[in-house]
Amino acid sequence: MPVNRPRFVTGRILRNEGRGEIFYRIEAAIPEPLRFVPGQFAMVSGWPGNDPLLPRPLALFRSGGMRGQGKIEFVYKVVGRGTALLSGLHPGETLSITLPLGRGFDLDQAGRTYWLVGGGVGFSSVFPAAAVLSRRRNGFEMFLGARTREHLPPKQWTPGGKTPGRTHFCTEDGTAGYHGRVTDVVLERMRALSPEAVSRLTILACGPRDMLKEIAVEAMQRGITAQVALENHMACGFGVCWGCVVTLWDGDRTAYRRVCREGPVFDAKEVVW
Amino acid sequence: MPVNRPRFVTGRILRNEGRGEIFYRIEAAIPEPLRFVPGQFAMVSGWPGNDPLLPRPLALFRSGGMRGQGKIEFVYKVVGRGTALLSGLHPGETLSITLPLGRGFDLDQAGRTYWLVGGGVGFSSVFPAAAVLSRRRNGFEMFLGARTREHLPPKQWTPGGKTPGRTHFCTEDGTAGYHGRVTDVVLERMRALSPEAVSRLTILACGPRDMLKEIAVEAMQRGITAQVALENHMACGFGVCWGCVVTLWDGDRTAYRRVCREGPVFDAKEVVW
Amino acid sequence: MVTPDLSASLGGLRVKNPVLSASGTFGYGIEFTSFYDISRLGAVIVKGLSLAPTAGNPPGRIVETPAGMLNAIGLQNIGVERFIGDVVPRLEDFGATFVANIYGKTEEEYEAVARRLSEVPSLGAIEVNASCPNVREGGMAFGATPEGIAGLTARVRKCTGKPLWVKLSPNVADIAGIAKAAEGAGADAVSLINTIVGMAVNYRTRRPELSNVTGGLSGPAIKPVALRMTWEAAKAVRIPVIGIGGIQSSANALEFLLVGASAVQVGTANFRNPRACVDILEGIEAFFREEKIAKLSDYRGGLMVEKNP
Amino acid sequence: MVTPDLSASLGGLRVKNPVLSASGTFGYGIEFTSFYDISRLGAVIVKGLSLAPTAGNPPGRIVETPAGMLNAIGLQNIGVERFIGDVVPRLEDFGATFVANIYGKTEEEYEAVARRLSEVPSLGAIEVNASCPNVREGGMAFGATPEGIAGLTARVRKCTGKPLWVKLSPNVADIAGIAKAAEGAGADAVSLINTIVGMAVNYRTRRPELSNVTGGLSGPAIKPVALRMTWEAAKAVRIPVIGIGGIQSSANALEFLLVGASAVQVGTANFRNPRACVDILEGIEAFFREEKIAKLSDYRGGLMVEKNP
Ligand SMILES: Cc1cc2nc3c(=O)[nH]c(=O)nc-3n(C[C@H](O)[C@H](O)[C@H](O)COP(=O)(O)OP(=O)(O)OC[C@H]3O[C@@H](n4cnc5c(N)ncnc54)[C@H](O)[C@@H]3O)c2cc1C
Ligand SMILES: Cc1cc2nc3c(=O)[nH]c(=O)nc-3n(C[C@H](O)[C@H](O)[C@H](O)COP(=O)(O)OP(=O)(O)OC[C@H]3O[C@@H](n4cnc5c(N)ncnc54)[C@H](O)[C@@H]3O)c2cc1C
Ligand SMILES: Cc1cc2nc3c(=O)[nH]c(=O)nc-3n(C[C@H](O)[C@H](O)[C@H](O)COP(=O)(O)O)c2cc1C
Ligand SMILES: Cc1cc2nc3c(=O)[nH]c(=O)nc-3n(C[C@H](O)[C@H](O)[C@H](O)COP(=O)(O)O)c2cc1C
Ligand code: FES
Ligand code: FES
Repeated sequence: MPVNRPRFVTGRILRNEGRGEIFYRIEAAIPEPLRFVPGQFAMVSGWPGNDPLLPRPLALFRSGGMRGQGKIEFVYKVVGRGTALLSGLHPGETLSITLPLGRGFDLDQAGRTYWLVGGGVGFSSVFPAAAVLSRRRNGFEMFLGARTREHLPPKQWTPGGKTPGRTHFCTEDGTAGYHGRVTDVVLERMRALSPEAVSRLTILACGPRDMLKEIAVEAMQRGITAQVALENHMACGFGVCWGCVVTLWDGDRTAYRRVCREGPVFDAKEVVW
Repeated sequence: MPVNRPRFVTGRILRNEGRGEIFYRIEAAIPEPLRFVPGQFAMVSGWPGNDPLLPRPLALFRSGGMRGQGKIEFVYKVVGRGTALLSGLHPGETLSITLPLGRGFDLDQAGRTYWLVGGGVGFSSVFPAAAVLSRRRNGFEMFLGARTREHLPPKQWTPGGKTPGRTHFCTEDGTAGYHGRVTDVVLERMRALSPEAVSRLTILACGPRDMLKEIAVEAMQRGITAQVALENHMACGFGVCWGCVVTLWDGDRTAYRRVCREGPVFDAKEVVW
Repeated sequence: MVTPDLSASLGGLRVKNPVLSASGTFGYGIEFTSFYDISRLGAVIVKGLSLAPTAGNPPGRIVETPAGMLNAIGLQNIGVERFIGDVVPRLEDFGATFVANIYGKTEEEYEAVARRLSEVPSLGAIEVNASCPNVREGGMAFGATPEGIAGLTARVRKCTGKPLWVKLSPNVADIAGIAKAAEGAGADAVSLINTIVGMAVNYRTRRPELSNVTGGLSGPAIKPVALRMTWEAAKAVRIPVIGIGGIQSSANALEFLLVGASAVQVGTANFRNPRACVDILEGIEAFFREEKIAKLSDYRGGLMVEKNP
Repeated sequence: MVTPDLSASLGGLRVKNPVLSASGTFGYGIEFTSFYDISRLGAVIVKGLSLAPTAGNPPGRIVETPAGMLNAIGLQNIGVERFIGDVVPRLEDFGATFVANIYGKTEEEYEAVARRLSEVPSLGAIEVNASCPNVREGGMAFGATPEGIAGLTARVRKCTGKPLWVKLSPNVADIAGIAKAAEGAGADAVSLINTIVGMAVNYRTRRPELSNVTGGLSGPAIKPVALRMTWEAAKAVRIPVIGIGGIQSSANALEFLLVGASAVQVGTANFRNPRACVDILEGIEAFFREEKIAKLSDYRGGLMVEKNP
């Protein structure tokens, strides 16, 4: 899987929209355009002072620009002080960004169909995958879950109008799409698969840990390939502090692996759930 | 001297002008109108996080409003992190303010003429005195010193058009008004005073320590009454930490007195220069 | 739901709630009456008192540090006599529960101050500052070793019938041992932590920022250390432990209660927010209501730690 | 003006400049080659090495605190053999001056690791971590007393001809005494400080934030304490002192040099700014140019302190 070497750049904020909304979308100009693998992330800071001290991990949502002038986009939800400070930054102000980081989704096997599952802000790592697959005209379906319709990503953010993929929306309160948890929909669909479909399917999932767990367990039982994007608190984001480890299977023993380096995307079978 | 009891209020920023300029002027709405003595100050914070930790002392520049809706203004110069953070705040955002604090200038003796001397941002404490004296139609002259014309307060900030007082501007590079240090002008004028004038004159000064010292020493030698507004690093601003002391004469011995409580305005004769 | 019972017993002193002001950050208490009714606090702990008035250190007493501050006030105070003559009556008028923090250059001075204060009926307790880092003699010396603490505690113990709190220095290798020593020598409670010795210099002028060169570090920066030491002390002794260090919010205060503190003291937070103590008190009340916790002891020391292999 | 001479001699190891990376915050050095040429640094100090590979503590290893962070990694590392086999050749290829930080559960393990590393010609020095707060046995025990430090230092000294640095714990009452003990037992230099033991809890879940319950505090929050201890150690010993703790900028680094450090290590700052070490190096160079300071020794230890009465 191609992993371009991380760099540390200063980004000049071009837009930071979503004041008051649940999801913010921030766009920054960076020195050079960036190629990244969906699921890879960046460490982002830029607020003044040393409190909070550490940068925050955000999935790479979109990149663009041309030689000598790159652009990068993130979407984020305000859950605490760091994201609150991000949401208060204005165009023209700067971000410190280390990117691209970690191992993204493996989309490179030929002849597979994909299910992309995003819970909550998890869509931030599956949309980029959808964009890649759309460009390839590779078949996929997308399942997006949220508490309410407001917690779903704004329609206009959903990638590729002419995408070959179909998107299923689920809300726990039934205010949009299927009334229930996205997990239920995905599990139900898994159970209905033909052996042949099972063999060709790869599930990519990002979201709350228990959502990932339910999907992973079901997928393992049915022999479906699944890749999950995990989260953890991070200090460095590029593998030097060993702070972000999760427990993985290493044969019949377990080992601690870094989410920021060996992950954030892991094969569902590797994870000790 | 009337000192109204301090209170701790939340101020909603109405204006914060001067981006890029040398002096910023910030105006905030506070719950109740404020009466203050020129030379009194406030402790101001409002940036997120604990770094910097301490509020910053700023002279009370102007207050207004009516019952149930007060307004307060400060002018400040960006010299470090706290003032830089202040300068980045936007209308609608809030400040934490403790005010009014300290002992201001004594303007209450009858039949005196006043010289108001402000060096650098020191005008922030003498303008309010000028405003009071103008309202009383009490004679005064104002001496303002700065490095260059840009470092002088914007003309439109100078109080009272119909003020009976005259203002002398001095710049060290001669780009405006008298070419030289404000101290030189004031000292020269002191030396030219008649005994009778000496006895009626009170000098109020705020600015760099060495400016205050030169004026104080000359004034003492000539028996001129002078009040100086001192500065020091502060933690609390209302007399409970004993961090802001300066050395004063206590008879023939010396004692440590709090700038925030016994000051910031002291009789020039009290200060151990 | 009924209002939660936040009262606590602090080594003989019954307080209506566990929020106290930390010595040296609250003046003599009176200054705060313009912000709120100080009788609402569990107790007001006044600036450290010595036998005679003390001038303190020369200017250059405070400097800000990342999420903290250094101070080297040098215990400037009006002395025990003026405190009793001028301040005590006013604290009584305001109906405040108050505690005297005391300091001496010698053990004899500690004894004398304690004896004199014991004659004040309204005084709630005596807190012995065995740990001030900002004075050349005394202070630290006593605080650094179990023997030092035990010796000082025992001598002051003999001089007073008041609840005796011993305030511990964090500048030690084994806080549990120090706390035990204080308990063994007759302390009714221990309070910790005092400031951590630190330093700041100006790399351009090549001079120290503080006239005393070193000073005491306080504020949010030290909270993790204070919380750890409070936890260790609470496990080590049976007497009440009063947690101090970097407490800015009710959440912070609850952390100290959770690891075993019977009460907390709020210091540096008073500077940025003069109402910090009452804000914290109201926050604790609200949390207990919300979580339907009836009384302090139902929460205190409730930290759940997996048994380690 | 000619480029200032920033070289320093660190107990037998000559470094071209005084900016080193702190162990555990710089991986094995290789990770930083995508940000800059690591041969520019005075030295790269790698993650603490034990004899066998070590798994470290369960997840829940880091938590942010005001202007700092707590870590309880538990010394996860690949072990000395894989380090020598896989990492050393690459560090050599990159032309880096590198130092191994070592750790053992027993004195014997320290000896074995030191002996094995001494066989690596390109290794610049051995830094003994006598102070890791995040492992149950060893570490702290050795670091807490002068006797412990002297004993460990003397034993490792016998096992290696490499420059021997001893890294000191700040969780002690008298850092000068500890530094003297290390010097007396044959250390070529002391480096300080390691992290300060701290703790963080979640007051709602009532659980510790770290699986290890306590962890080591690092970052700007501890700088005042680190600076004070560096100053005390530098006054106490003749061997070079390497200052560590909260250094984020060239200004911070200069503060440590000013109080007597011969070099500095940059740790937590690498996380927010992977280029921190070179930024600091360039900042020091610029300052020396601007102030026309020809060499490090003209600035080092130049703190001006008024004689106190
Ligand atoms: C690889 C990766 C990619 C991510 N991508 C995105 C994204 O694209 N958009 C987005 O909105 N969020 C994303 N997150 C989560 C995001 O990093 C956290 O929400 C953020 O760090 C919270 O910081 P804060 O200061 O606002 O909250 P804090 O005050 O630090 O914490 C607030 C709450 O968030 C939790 N939290 C803090 N850090 C993390 C973390 N790293 N992972 C999970 N929970 C955390 C805390 O436990 C606490 O409950 C990602 C996380 C990882 C590890
Ligand atoms: C009673 C009083 C009234 C004041 N009124 C005003 C005012 O109306 N407008 C205004 O612009 N400034 C005023 N000042 C000065 C102002 O408080 C400082 O400039 C401010 O605190 C600097 O904070 P900072 O974080 O920006 O700078 P820091 O990063 O804290 O320091 C930057 C520089 O400013 C110096 N400094 C910091 N605090 C003070 C202080 N309290 N006094 C003097 N120097 C300091 C530092 O030594 C450093 O050199 C007043 C000070 C006092 C004591
Ligand atoms: C300016 C200042 C003065 C202090 N004076 C005293 C004192 O006189 N006696 C004492 O026991 N502690 C004193 N302390 C220590 C505090 O009571 C408290 O233990 C310490 O500041 C940690 O709490 P905090 O982080 O909430 O401030 C002082 C602290 C500060 C900041
Ligand atoms: C995540 C992390 C891991 C660390 N691991 C080690 C280690 O293995 N060996 C060691 O001697 N010090 C270790 N340290 C301590 C640092 O080397 C340094 O002494 C300390 O962090 C203070 O410096 P700082 O504030 O610049 O980070 C570690 C620190 C951190 C933050
Ligand atoms: S965050 Fe530092 S190793 Fe993963
Ligand atoms: S600033 Fe606290 S006493 Fe003056």
